[in-house]
Amino acid sequence: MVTNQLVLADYNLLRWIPLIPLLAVVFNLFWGRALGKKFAGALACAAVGASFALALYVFWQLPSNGIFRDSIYTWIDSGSFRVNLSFQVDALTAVMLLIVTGIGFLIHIYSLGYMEHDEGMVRFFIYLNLFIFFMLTLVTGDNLLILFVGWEGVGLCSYLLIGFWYHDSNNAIAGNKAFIVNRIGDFGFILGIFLLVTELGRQGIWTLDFLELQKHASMLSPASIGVITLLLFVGATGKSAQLPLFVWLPDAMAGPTPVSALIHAATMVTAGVYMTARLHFLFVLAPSTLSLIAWIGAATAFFAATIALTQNDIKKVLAYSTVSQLGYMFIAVGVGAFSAAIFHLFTHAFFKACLFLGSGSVIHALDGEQDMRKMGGLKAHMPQTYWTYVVATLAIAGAPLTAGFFSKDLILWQAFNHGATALWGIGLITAGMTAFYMFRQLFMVFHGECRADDHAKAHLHESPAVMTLPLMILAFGSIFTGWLGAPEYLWGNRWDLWLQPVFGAAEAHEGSVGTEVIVTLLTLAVVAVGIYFAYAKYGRDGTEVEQRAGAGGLLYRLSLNKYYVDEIYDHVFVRPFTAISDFFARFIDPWVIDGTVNGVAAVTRGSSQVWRGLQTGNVQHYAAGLLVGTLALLAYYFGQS
Amino acid sequence: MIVDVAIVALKAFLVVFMVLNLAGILGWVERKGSALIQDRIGANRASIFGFAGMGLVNTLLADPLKFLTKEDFIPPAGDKLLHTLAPCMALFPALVTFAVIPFGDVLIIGDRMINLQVANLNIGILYVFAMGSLGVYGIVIGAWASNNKFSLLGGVRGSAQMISYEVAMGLSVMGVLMVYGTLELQEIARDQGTLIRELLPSWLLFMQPIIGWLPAWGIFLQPLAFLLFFTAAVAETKRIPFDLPEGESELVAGYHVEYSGGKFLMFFAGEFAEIVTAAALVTTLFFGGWQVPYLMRDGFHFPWGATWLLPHLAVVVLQLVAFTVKVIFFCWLQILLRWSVPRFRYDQVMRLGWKMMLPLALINVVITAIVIVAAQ
Amino acid sequence: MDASTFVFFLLAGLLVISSLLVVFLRNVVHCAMALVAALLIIAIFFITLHAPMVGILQVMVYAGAIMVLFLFVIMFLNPSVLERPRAAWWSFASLLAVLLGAMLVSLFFNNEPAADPVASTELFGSPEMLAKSLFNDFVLPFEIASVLLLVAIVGAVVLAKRERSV
Amino acid sequence: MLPVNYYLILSAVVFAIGVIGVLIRRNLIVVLMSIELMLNAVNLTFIAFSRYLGSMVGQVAVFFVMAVAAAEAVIGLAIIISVYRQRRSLDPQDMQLLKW
Repeated sequence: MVTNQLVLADYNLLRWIPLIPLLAVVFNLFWGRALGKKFAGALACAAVGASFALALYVFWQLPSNGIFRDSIYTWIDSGSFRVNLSFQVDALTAVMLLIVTGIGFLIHIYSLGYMEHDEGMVRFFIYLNLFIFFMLTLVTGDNLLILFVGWEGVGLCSYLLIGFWYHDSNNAIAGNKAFIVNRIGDFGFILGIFLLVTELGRQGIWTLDFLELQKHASMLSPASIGVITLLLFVGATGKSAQLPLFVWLPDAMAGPTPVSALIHAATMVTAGVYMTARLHFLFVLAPSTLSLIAWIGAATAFFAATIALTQNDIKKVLAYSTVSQLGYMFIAVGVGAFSAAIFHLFTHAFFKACLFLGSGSVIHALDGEQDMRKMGGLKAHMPQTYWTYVVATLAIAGAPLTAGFFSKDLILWQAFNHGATALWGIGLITAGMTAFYMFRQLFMVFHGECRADDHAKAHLHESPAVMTLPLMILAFGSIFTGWLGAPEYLWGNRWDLWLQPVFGAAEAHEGSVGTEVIVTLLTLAVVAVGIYFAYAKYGRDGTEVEQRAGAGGLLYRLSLNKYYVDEIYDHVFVRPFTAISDFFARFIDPWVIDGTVNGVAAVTRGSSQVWRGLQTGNVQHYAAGLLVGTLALLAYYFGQS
Repeated sequence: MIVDVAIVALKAFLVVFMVLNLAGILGWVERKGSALIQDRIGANRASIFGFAGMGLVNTLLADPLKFLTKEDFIPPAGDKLLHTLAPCMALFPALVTFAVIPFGDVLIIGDRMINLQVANLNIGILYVFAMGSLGVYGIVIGAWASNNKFSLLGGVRGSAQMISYEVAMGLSVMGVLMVYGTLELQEIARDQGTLIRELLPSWLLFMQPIIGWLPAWGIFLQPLAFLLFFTAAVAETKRIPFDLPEGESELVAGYHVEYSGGKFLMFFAGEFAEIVTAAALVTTLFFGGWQVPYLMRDGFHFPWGATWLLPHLAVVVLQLVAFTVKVIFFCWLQILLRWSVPRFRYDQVMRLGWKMMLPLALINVVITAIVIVAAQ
Repeated sequence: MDASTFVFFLLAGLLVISSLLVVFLRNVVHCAMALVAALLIIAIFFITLHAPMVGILQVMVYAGAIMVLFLFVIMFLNPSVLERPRAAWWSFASLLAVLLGAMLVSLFFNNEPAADPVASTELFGSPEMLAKSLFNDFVLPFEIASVLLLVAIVGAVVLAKRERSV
Repeated sequence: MLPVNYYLILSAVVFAIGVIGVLIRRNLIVVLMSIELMLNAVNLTFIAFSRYLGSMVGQVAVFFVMAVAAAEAVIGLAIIISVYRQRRSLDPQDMQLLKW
């Protein structure tokens, strides 16, 4: 067993990684308003920067097969079941730490520029720091309960930030939608946790600790593992926007763009992937669940990609592409290639964040305009944004030697190698579509002549350095981060080596190098085709856009309207639910519930009407009562003797 | 048996006789005394065959005759029974109190030792207080039964005042009881026959030449207690300066405003009897009772060693005389008081009783206790 | 029937009569006087039962202090209205009470010879004995009683004090 | 010597009489007096037993009963006074506000 060679070490520095942002939250909560936006923002950035530095330090210290643990105190201690409030860092967690704090840091800095005109800036940074805190709790928690706390916390922050501009009721509604859909997932998740605890408890092991679980996972019966993993995966679908619970993510774009970048692209939505990876030892024991995950991932990837083809809202496109990329990750999870999944998560974090921030800077430039049909030709006005955007687009499309190329191909190769040719096929097509819709967006936004209205044109400007600098860093990342996981025929895969202690050497590349090269070339071909189509349709000028926008084929309209999924859900779930609630509100509550309560009251009242006659308020009557009691006692005594 | 009963009856009769006559004479003394103080002649009209006897006739013959022959008036709306009962209740305690007051040491006739005291209770002093506390009823009931605003006010005042001063009185006596370590008045009187030098603790021996020769009278051991007790006693007798219940100028005559004739006489006599009782108590508790300094049962033993033996009868007679003289002196003192100080206001009376005498008495008790403990 | 028995029955009769008077006289002051009489008789009982100390205390505390306080209050309030009896309640309540009395009496009415009394010493019931048992075995209750009285005094003052506003 | 149950019967009778007073009188002062009567009946039994068992405990108990009775009377009378100020009456029937 691989875990045997893991070395556990106490490391009291860990607690500070999540704690610093929390302190910043508290401070801003009380004094942020008084000290002004600038200070609050700076403080928030500093806090996240500090925990980033700490994370780096820990990462530096951490041996590949080591686990740092920081037990703060025992949270629950009932009988043999005890849960510690304690954090742990192993290779996987370290990666997540770096992503969360690193990307988070960049996005914080970006937000300094993006939100500077917003009066809610202090509140924004409080939420943002809070999110960082919960996300770090999620990834560093050493048992399922802590992870769940973080899980719910990030859900809350997501809700708060989606509805950040709550003056517009649509945003609030979008927030509610995200929250409720997540609840459904979380319900499954916590059910899974309960089942896991009880099942293990039946075997005499009362624990939620990951290492313990890993030790004793084998004791569980296959059936129960199947159910448990399934429930846990329901949670994952909720958080990571997989079918059928993906609907909240596109609406979540109502939030400020940095939020979309941080929460709904880079970090929170990947929590599901992280969770499955963290519990891989359970999932590998449930092959059926794994294949289900794989298929759902593939379906989501394909499905979302098709929707992304036709969207005109710059952020919606990115949102659906996020969903689709998450689908890729779940394909990887499904075929047991956890490290590949995490790898894609890692690279995706970079280029998707970059894309979102780029779109953000565009929106910023056009003050709030999000419809791509009203853009175009921005290349001239904002070169830095443009070039970073190009890089990120290439990366996500999977152009050679970019991060996306490596990670996506790794996944596809793993799928192919795993023998799931169908999955591989879907992935392949999706890759093509990804290339298409990304370049479509690129052309529509930056090429052709500008279609923005005049007063928007008037102050077109490149975003300030605080915004472009993170863009560049991320663009850099979206090329070179991928080189960590190069295939064997290049300089080989450092990434797997790093994560091996966690996931074990389960994923050996027995496939021959030749096939791998062929597969890769095939992918590149498909991508190239996608790019060509995009260029053909949107490359030259934006006039096409107007025409296409009007009528179109059935498929086009289907895709444009997201297959009416929202409407279907509305009819299938929401309407009946409200109807039932309405029924209860109208009949059950007033008649049955109130009836019972009032009935009890009425009975009491009625009987009191009778009995209160005894309470005359006259002392002497009470005295007589005493006397009667005494007589009764005496009579009893006489009866005895 | 018969003889014992006869002796007790005799003693009782003698005591009551003495007290009543003393009371009567005090009536005369009061008048003459007031006349003396106010530079008048005082009662001198009534005379039998030209013999006026400085008005002694008035009080001993004329007044009783007058009272007894006057109409006995009962207010129509009043309460007949209680109105009649009240004077008796006023007079009774004053008289029975004397039962426990020793007026002499033992008288030895043949082989029979007669304790010169009507009843020797082992709770003597408490008995005194018990009877004293009953004295209230006389005036309260009388006041209420006359169905008269003034008398009722007097009664209310009287009850409050007497209860208040009983407390101070009892507490002031505590010191004495602690010193002599007994409740029996006869015992207290006997203990006062010793000399202070016999009581001095070792750490006070240097005082011996100065005060050692004094008899161990209460006045020397408990001066504060004496002051308090005497004041309280005067208050109990409801005489000026404590005659709020009566208060001629405010309540006409207070509780006995509706009384006349024999009943009034009884109130009157009761008041003077109380004077005598108070005097006797003060004497017994603080002035050695029947003790004559240095007079033992067989004669004088002076501190400087000289002795003068006397026959037993002479000793007894001396004791009786000493007792009588002391009592008369204190009666005179009270009458002097009554004519020389003005009346308190009601709140002043209450303040004096509760806020000054009671704390003082308590302090006295505490100090006495400390000293006694230290002396052991 | 020797002297002591005669005295007992005499006093007992007086006691019963006076307590009946307490309950059935209509005039409050008469009731109070009857109660005083009853208390004095009980005091005499105490003294005949070799409890002279308690007997005297009975006279001092009850007859001397408490009842005077009662009289004081009676005169203070001087309630002129005579109470109107309520026939029904009257009979019911007195029936109950009589029942109680009957039960108790029948309870005590056993003709078995009473345990002959312990020969009492001269000291029995004297202040010394009382004080000894008070300050040895019952010191704590004694102190508590003193505290109770203090509290009672304060409470009485507070209760009976007339509000400044009125 | 008189058997103890003479005293017991006597006190029982007196106690019952006191109970009657408490129950039927419509003057709070008299009610209070009846309570005193009951207390004294009990005291009588105490003393009787202390005499017949030759123990001082009974007398001590009476002592304490007196203390308590004094406190009770004082407080009761104070309450009566303040009530009388409010309601101008001593009839317990006029003091029935404390109900329902």
